[in-house]
Amino acid sequence: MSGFTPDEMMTVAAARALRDGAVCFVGIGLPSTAANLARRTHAQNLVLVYESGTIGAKPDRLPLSIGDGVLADTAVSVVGVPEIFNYWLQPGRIDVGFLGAAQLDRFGNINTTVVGGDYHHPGVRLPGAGGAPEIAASCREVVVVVRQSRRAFVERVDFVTSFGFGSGPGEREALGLTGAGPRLVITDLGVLRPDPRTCELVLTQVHPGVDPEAVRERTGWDLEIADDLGRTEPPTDRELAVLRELTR
Amino acid sequence: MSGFTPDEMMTVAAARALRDGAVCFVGIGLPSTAANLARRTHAQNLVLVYESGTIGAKPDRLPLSIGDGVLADTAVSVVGVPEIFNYWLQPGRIDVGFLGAAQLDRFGNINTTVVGGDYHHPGVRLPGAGGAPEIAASCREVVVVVRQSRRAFVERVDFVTSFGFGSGPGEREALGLTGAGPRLVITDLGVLRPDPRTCELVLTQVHPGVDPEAVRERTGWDLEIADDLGRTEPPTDRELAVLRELTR
Amino acid sequence: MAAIAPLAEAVAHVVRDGDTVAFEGFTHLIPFAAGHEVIRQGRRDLTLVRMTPDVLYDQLIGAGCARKLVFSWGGNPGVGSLHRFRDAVEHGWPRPLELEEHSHAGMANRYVAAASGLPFAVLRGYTGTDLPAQTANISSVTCPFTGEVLTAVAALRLDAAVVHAQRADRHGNVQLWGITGVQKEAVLAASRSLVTVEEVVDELDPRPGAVVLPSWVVDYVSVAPGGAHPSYAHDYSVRDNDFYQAWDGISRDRDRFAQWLEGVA
Amino acid sequence: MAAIAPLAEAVAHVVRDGDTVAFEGFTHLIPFAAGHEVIRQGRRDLTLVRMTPDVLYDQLIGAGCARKLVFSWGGNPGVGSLHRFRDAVEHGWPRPLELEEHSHAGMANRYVAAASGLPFAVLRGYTGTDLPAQTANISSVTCPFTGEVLTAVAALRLDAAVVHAQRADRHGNVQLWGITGVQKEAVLAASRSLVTVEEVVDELDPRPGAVVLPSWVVDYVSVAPGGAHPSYAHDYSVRDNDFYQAWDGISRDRDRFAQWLEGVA
Repeated sequence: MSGFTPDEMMTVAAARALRDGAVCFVGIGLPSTAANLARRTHAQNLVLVYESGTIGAKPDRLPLSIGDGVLADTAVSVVGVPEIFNYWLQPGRIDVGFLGAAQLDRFGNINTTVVGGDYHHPGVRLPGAGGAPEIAASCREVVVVVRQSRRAFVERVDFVTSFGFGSGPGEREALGLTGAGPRLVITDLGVLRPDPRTCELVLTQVHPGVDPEAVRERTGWDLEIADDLGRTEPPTDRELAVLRELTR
Repeated sequence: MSGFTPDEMMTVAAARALRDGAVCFVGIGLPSTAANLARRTHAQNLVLVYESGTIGAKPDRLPLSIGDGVLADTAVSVVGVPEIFNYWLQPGRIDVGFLGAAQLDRFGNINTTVVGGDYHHPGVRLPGAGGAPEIAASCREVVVVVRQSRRAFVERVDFVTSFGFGSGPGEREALGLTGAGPRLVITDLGVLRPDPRTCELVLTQVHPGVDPEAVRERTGWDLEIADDLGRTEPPTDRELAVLRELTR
Repeated sequence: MAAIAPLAEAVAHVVRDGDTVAFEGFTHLIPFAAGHEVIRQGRRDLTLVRMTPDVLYDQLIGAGCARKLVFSWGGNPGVGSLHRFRDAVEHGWPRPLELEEHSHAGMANRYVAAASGLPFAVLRGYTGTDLPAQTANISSVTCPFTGEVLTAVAALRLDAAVVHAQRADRHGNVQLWGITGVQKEAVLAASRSLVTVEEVVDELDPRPGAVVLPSWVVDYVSVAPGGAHPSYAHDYSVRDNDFYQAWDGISRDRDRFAQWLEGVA
Repeated sequence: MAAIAPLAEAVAHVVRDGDTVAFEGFTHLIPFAAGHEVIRQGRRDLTLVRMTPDVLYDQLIGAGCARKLVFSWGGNPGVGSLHRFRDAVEHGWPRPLELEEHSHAGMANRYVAAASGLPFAVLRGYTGTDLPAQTANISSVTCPFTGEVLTAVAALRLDAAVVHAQRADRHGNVQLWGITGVQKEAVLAASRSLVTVEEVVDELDPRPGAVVLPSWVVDYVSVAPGGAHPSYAHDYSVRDNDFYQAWDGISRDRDRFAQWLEGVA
């Protein structure tokens, strides 16, 4: 087996999180790469839904934007943007929502709005919410894919763009959210899962060659490590070959 | 000029009420016949909108139902039924709504629901509302086409399916209705218009050969006759020829 | 993923006694074959839902399948009354029929709300009419921004939706075109769904104006060529207007209707 | 009836100083040519509206046309930040930019409400997020049937909407296909509208997935072949991804941007 990069491991791990036949709401970038990898490997019947209105797209190359023409050309159905949110996302028809994050906190809340300063005078102005708040709310479960760093993994996000578990257990239910929220956070170092009791993200799995302490060092809160810490299987030859074909 | 029937006169008079370029929400039956006659005579740019979702249909024959395939085949656009009501009718984009009636009262209210008895034990059960309540409310103006009889033209409708002027002046405005309501009632005997002060329907025009007193006899309230009572021009040869070609 | 199954089997799975069920279609693509199978299977106590109940609903009502009708316009399009419907409402034959009555705009928005996973929809509707007094499913709501009072209608959730379409592919993706009505909304508003189709094809090549229902929101697909007759399937068949005319005579008379009903069973 | 007019004339009629204006498009069919004409005409104090403000909005903001931005995702798709947008927000250059920020679902429903002639729309949205605290246009509404509390968003009425489409016919009926986004809603939400098209044809033969805007809801149609570049027009052109990459470098630097801007005028 040839070597692989941490990003490749992250993408492969994200792809593996998608079961065959699932309906997946996909953002551009890593989520789209992972979903398209899954569809070419173990999950041939994965249904890709993009917020641009394409349902069941089967792109023969990686779309370069959320509105790439290849998505419309290969979709089972193309609908308008209001419909994709109102008829397809909102009622809970989507199994898995795939999100990225600029900041993510210990309770799985996501910030893609502003970092530093205050809202009106931000240190860094990020792109904003896009479809994420409702993806995080309405999908049966959410998978977050994000590179691990102290800057990204913070005690408390500066701005809640998309709700994870708020400040802890019971908050999603109290707000009437029907989706289960973040089930997995997949990084370039390992996998975090919410503790079912506390809703706090716990390191449950590390990628090959990764020291769990190194993960703690790249986390902005006192990261808990699961007793039965798992180790990710390295990418198979086939996974790597398909991924590299996709992204070359 | 050959003879013509009262129904032919009614249809021709209704067609003439449509100005060229108007956007017209059309029901099946007499309204559709009249609108298609208008489009073939003086109003070639009349835009026909049917509640089945066809916008700008140019049927080459009379559609036999509101969902006739010829409407979809010849339309500028075919949209779903929710869209036709929400995006096209509701915001007031339609100039003229064309309605029929089983009962019509002196204030232009329309009943197509039940006649006699009470709602739960009706003497006659009619088809119901269809698109009419919102057509009557939201079109810039409404034209009613109905054969004149004491049974149809009543003091007060048994059930208000579609709102005209309620009990008189100011009621439409108080209810927040933006459309002007019934502007014309075209029958097989003549034309009624609401008095601008009282909102009561007044006979303003009789068709050729019709005695105004005969109209009063076929009206279930004490019908007022306008001082400057007009007389409808008989159908032209061309109007009759086109109408008979349409309906044969 | 939709299962492709024979009509009788699919109807048995999808339509159950006591269900709230819509056989939708706006003149076009009315699922007559599926409705007749419901009559054959002797379903009872159905709450029938449709914007434009026409001859198929007259048949289901006359056959005694229905307890209640939720609708906005009940007639024989271009012909006149539905006599079985009227007999049920006016004389309680073969059994009384409870009515819940709306406008088209109200019904369409009730489906939209259900398809959207919302409990209600907002519209400008029913204003000044006697309709709201007859049902609890029409109310009002105040705009939190302008204070304006608007009409609210309750979402119309269905147990089952049955529609007819031109085609499905072998995965059960469904394609319909022409006048597409509220079929998508009805299927998305339902817990269970059945689509009868003219044919199953290898590939759904794109068609102008087509609505596509992905396989994963459809439970059953059944092949029923001509299954919309006497209604029509755009590009497959034309409307049998003679039958709609003939139905007026058949349905006026309880005996003639009984005779027709025997032909279905 | 839409008037078919040269781009400069149409833009002058449709987009005025102080307007609330959307140049809509979801990656596809972005009306760059019309936006550049707005820059040339020196429009000021615009409230720019769009779900996905991208490079065109970076250009309009950098050129000083905008006072405010109403949006849900502002980035260079697949590349990164919008540097002119960030410079305006973070440093007030060339002038401060007021923001009103939503989610995609909220923005889409705000357009739908406006296109429907309603003052607000209902959705399940923004729940638990910090977004509602930043704008008065997100509120709540209680279902009159179930008592459930839902999110309400204010209708997004526009003074002007500008979109790009593949084709129009000589009557001014407009046809667009591929990813159709919220262009129909934007045009229907606006008091004035302009559609730039790749070409005017004698007849709009039906296309799968096409949205058609009837001539009578469009004010101006202007022929602008390639008018979506560096975005694309499905079946006419492909997205110039290299330009989007290059924009990152151009827009990072005020001088390089100023140089680019000279090329527009």
